[in-house]
Amino acid sequence: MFYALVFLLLGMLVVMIVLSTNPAPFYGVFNLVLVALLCCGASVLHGGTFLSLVLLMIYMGGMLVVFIYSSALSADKDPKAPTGWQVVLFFFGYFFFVFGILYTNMVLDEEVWWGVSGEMDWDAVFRGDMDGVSLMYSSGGGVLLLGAWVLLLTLLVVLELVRGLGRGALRAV
Amino acid sequence: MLSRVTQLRPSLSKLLFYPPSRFVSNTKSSGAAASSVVPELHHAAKPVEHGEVSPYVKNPDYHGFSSDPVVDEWNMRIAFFFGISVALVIGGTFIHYLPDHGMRQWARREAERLILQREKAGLPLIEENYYDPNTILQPTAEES
Amino acid sequence: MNPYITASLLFGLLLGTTITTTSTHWLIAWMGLEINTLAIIPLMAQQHHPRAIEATTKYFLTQAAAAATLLLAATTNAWMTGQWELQQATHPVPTTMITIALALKIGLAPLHTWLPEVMQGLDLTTGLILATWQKIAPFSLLLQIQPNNQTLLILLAILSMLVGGWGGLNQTQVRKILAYSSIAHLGWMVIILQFSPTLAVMTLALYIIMTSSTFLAFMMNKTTTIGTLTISWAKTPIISSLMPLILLSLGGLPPLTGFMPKWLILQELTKQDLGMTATLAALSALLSLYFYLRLSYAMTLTISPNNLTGTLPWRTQTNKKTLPTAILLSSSILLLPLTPEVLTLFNT
Amino acid sequence: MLKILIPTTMLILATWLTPPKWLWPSSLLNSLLIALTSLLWLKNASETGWTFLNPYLATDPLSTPLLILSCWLLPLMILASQNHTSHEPINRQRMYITLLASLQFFLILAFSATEMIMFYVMFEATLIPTLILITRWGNQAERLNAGTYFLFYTLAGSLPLLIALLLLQNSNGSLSLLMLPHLGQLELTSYADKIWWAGCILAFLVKMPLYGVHLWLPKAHVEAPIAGSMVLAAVLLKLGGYGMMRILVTLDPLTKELSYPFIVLALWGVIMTGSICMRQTDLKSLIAYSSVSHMGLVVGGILIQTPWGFTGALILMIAHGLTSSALFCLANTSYERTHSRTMLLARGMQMILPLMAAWWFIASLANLALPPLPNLMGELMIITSLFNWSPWTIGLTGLGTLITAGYSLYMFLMTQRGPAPSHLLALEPSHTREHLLIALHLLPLILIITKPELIWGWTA
Amino acid sequence: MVNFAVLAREHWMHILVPMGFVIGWYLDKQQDKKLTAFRNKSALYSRELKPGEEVTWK
Repeated sequence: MFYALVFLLLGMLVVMIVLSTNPAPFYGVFNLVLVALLCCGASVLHGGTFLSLVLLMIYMGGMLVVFIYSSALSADKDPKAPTGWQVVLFFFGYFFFVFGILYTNMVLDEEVWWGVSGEMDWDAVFRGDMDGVSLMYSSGGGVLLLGAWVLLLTLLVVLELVRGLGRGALRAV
Repeated sequence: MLSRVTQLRPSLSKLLFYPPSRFVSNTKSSGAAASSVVPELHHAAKPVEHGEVSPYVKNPDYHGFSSDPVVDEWNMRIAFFFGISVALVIGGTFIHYLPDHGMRQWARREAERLILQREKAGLPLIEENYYDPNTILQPTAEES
Repeated sequence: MNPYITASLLFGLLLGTTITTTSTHWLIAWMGLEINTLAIIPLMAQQHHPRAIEATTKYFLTQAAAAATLLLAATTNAWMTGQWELQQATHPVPTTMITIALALKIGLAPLHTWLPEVMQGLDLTTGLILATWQKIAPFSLLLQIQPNNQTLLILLAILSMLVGGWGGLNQTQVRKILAYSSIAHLGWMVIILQFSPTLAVMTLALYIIMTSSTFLAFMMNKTTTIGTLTISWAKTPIISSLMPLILLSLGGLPPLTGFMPKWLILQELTKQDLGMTATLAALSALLSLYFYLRLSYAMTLTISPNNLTGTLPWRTQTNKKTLPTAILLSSSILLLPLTPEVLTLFNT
Repeated sequence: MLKILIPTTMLILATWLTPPKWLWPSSLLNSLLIALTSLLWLKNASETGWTFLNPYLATDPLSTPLLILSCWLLPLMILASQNHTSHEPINRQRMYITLLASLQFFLILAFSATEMIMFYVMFEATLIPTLILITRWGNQAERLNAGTYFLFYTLAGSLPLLIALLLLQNSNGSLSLLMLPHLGQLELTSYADKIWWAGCILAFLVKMPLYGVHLWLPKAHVEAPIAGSMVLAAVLLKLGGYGMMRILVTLDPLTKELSYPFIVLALWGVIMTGSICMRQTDLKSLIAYSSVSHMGLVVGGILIQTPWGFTGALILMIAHGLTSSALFCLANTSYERTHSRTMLLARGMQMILPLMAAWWFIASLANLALPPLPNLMGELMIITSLFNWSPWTIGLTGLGTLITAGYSLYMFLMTQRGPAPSHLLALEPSHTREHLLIALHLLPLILIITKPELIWGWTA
Repeated sequence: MVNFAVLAREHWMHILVPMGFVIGWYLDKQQDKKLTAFRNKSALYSRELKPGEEVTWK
């Protein structure tokens, strides 16, 4: 179980690096989807099954929409595939940078850095995220309403930003 | 004096526009410099037709206040009446008859009275202690 | 922009600030700030002009970074002290992080470089909102956290006063000058923040009155560079005759309102035995006074003998509402005699 | 006190209500009435010295002459600036008179303030009207530069003063001038207290122009319109002297040593500015430098803190106020005719305006301190008190008076005597307004000779 | 004969400054009265006025 969690977290790290080294947004966005998947896995192992379920459905839904939108709007004919030597250079640069820090911290200081704090009881009855959800429908109703209004506002903002523009949101003309 | 001359003999006012040469003494004794000045003066001072003509030329009794003669006259009257006769004369008399500025007369009378009193009482005219020392409760030797 | 969307966005702005000012929970306060940023983005980008878009993205990036640091600091604070109370943020590390995040949000000195470019990209109305309304929410958070490290706040304040002064000297764009003047004024507020919050709130209120009156006056003339200022006496003679007084009041000259915050702040600083800091602060006010003077020279004081070579604009009837401008203009000149009342008004 | 303040505000109101025809006469009339009522302040027969008390304002033998001088100056300024503003639109003329009246309002509040901070606020409040006067109605493009110099020199000096006053208020409670002499002796020992002392004095030295920081004065005088340079010469410099006299009371133990450099600088300034005047080509800057040198004497008189020093300083302040303002009016009459301040162009005026030459003669005699005039009384008192302070100063002050006589003579000869240049022959004759203006300057100067104790200040 | 209507209509503003002086004089009088309210009222130093005096100090 412990090694599965380590694998998931490391996976998130690698995908983040790939995301940041990707020249074309077209491929970059796909990595975002991967990050979301791995994050759901990690939170399941932490006992937040409901949270990861909600995360998976809503976040993935939203992310897919973003993926389609950005691929449609970026619309550059030949998206540069992640080839070329400087991408590799970037990748290994980031890789060694991150793992360098991990290595110095973990190995040299002899401190066990891999341990996971917090309970590993993925089958426990009292889960933190359940209380949160129930709270939201009882006393936290106001925050729920607030959240709803903010979502509507974001929708308005995004619509306003892209209204009436021929090609792409942030290309002004 | 110049203004009265023009009122008496309007025919002279045409001359007014040529600034009269009387400003420059035309006696010959003033040496070559002055004489060379006189002839050149006449033809130099043509009335030059630039737009803005000084109010003095239009109204010879111009007192320097404003171009409208009536206001000019009234302004001069106000300035002189309130300036000299009210502010200076009335102000001066007020200052002159100010009672005892800075209490100098009182101080002098007080000093003379005190000197007479001290002479009568046989005290020295002036001494160090303004108050009689033994009336003041001073800390005894061992306390201080 | 169609009016409904503008209405909802402005409502979003109001909502965000009220949430932040009224909340006691770090997360809700952070959410209020986010709503604020979110609501102003389309207002800023409504002109679809490349510089406006660039300003919007810069603004969004800085505010998002600041909000992220704030969230990080709030969560670490919750993790260390176990509670989300706004007032009890006592642990030094998160407090410093929060102060720096809020400094970035309102544009204090070392983190101010985004403010002039963003202000330059906006039109004057959004600039007004940015310079006055957007400072209230972060400032209310700054007021509530216990500032435990004195040197950080004084350093931020002195640096922003100096940068506010020096930065503005070399500008010809009016909006950039106003951005640098807002940096300098925020420096004045932050220097007094830890000693007496009342004074800080009062300075913020007076700053808002004076800056909004300057912005409204410039909106009446639609001026964006010093050059267009010179013909403002033909378009709006009354306002351009009052403008030197407003600009000198922003600079802090005595008989005008701007002197009241400076005087009380200097008094508070001398009470805290910070005599030298007070002198440094006072002399840095001279720097910003210089470019106020240059603005007022350009606006009114160059007219009498030389006639303008440029063609004078027509004086059209302004359709703008002039009542708020009038109230703000007169209040930003004449409030000095009311110092005790204004002080009790803001007595927190 | 309100007997003068409320009419001044009414004067500002009245300027905007009178019809254009009667604007200048009515404002002249009203300001002369205010000047007359200001003479009421001379009636002070009270032991404490403070009369006409109200919670914020009070007059004292030291502030009364300065108050009357500033009240007396408003009508003269209105009289003097009638000609050069007559071509401007009527609203700008009204704004001009409002500025002059508001400047006088601030000056009255400054001179009669009982609270040091109120004095500071009003001391700074006089900056704005003067700045607008200089930069808006000045005649050359350099007036903007002069305005900036004027504002920043005074502000750079007076901001440390604000901090010093706040520190003083913290350490001994109140700053009220009535209480200042009776407050306990501050123990001024540490290095910071010396900086505090310098902070207190610097603002007034800059305003007073001490020789080292006097660069703003010639610029401001040369660029200002006639009313601006009149009020600058006559009253604004005295603000510095008055403030110094008021604040020296609390700086007591330190002043003996710390005032050395400033006295030396002041006396050296007398010689230096005197010699600068000798070689001046511009008439107005000559008079400006002459007022710097006279004020150097006043600074010397004040800083040695002897009764005679204070009295001499006050007399010289009043006398110099009237004389230099008269000189500026004379310079303005020739400027309004020849539109140039260089003395080379406007020489030989006696041939053209003979009566004006008489006024020039009396004014320059007053400037070089002719015996009966109060100028001499003031200068003599200062020179004797400086001599008592240290005999070597007689060298500097003696040479100073010699040089003053020199440049006054040079000014008089250059502008009046000699052949009239050909381009000056068609000048306008001197009008009654100008004669009245100079008369109203010099008559009070001569009248003071009969009752000098008005301007003796504290020494009974 | 001076027609007062015209005089009033044209010169009414000249009354402003003298009226200001009267107001100022009245306010000063009130102020002095307020400041000297406790003259000769103190328990320690108050004395009965001499015949000619109507006030202890002016």
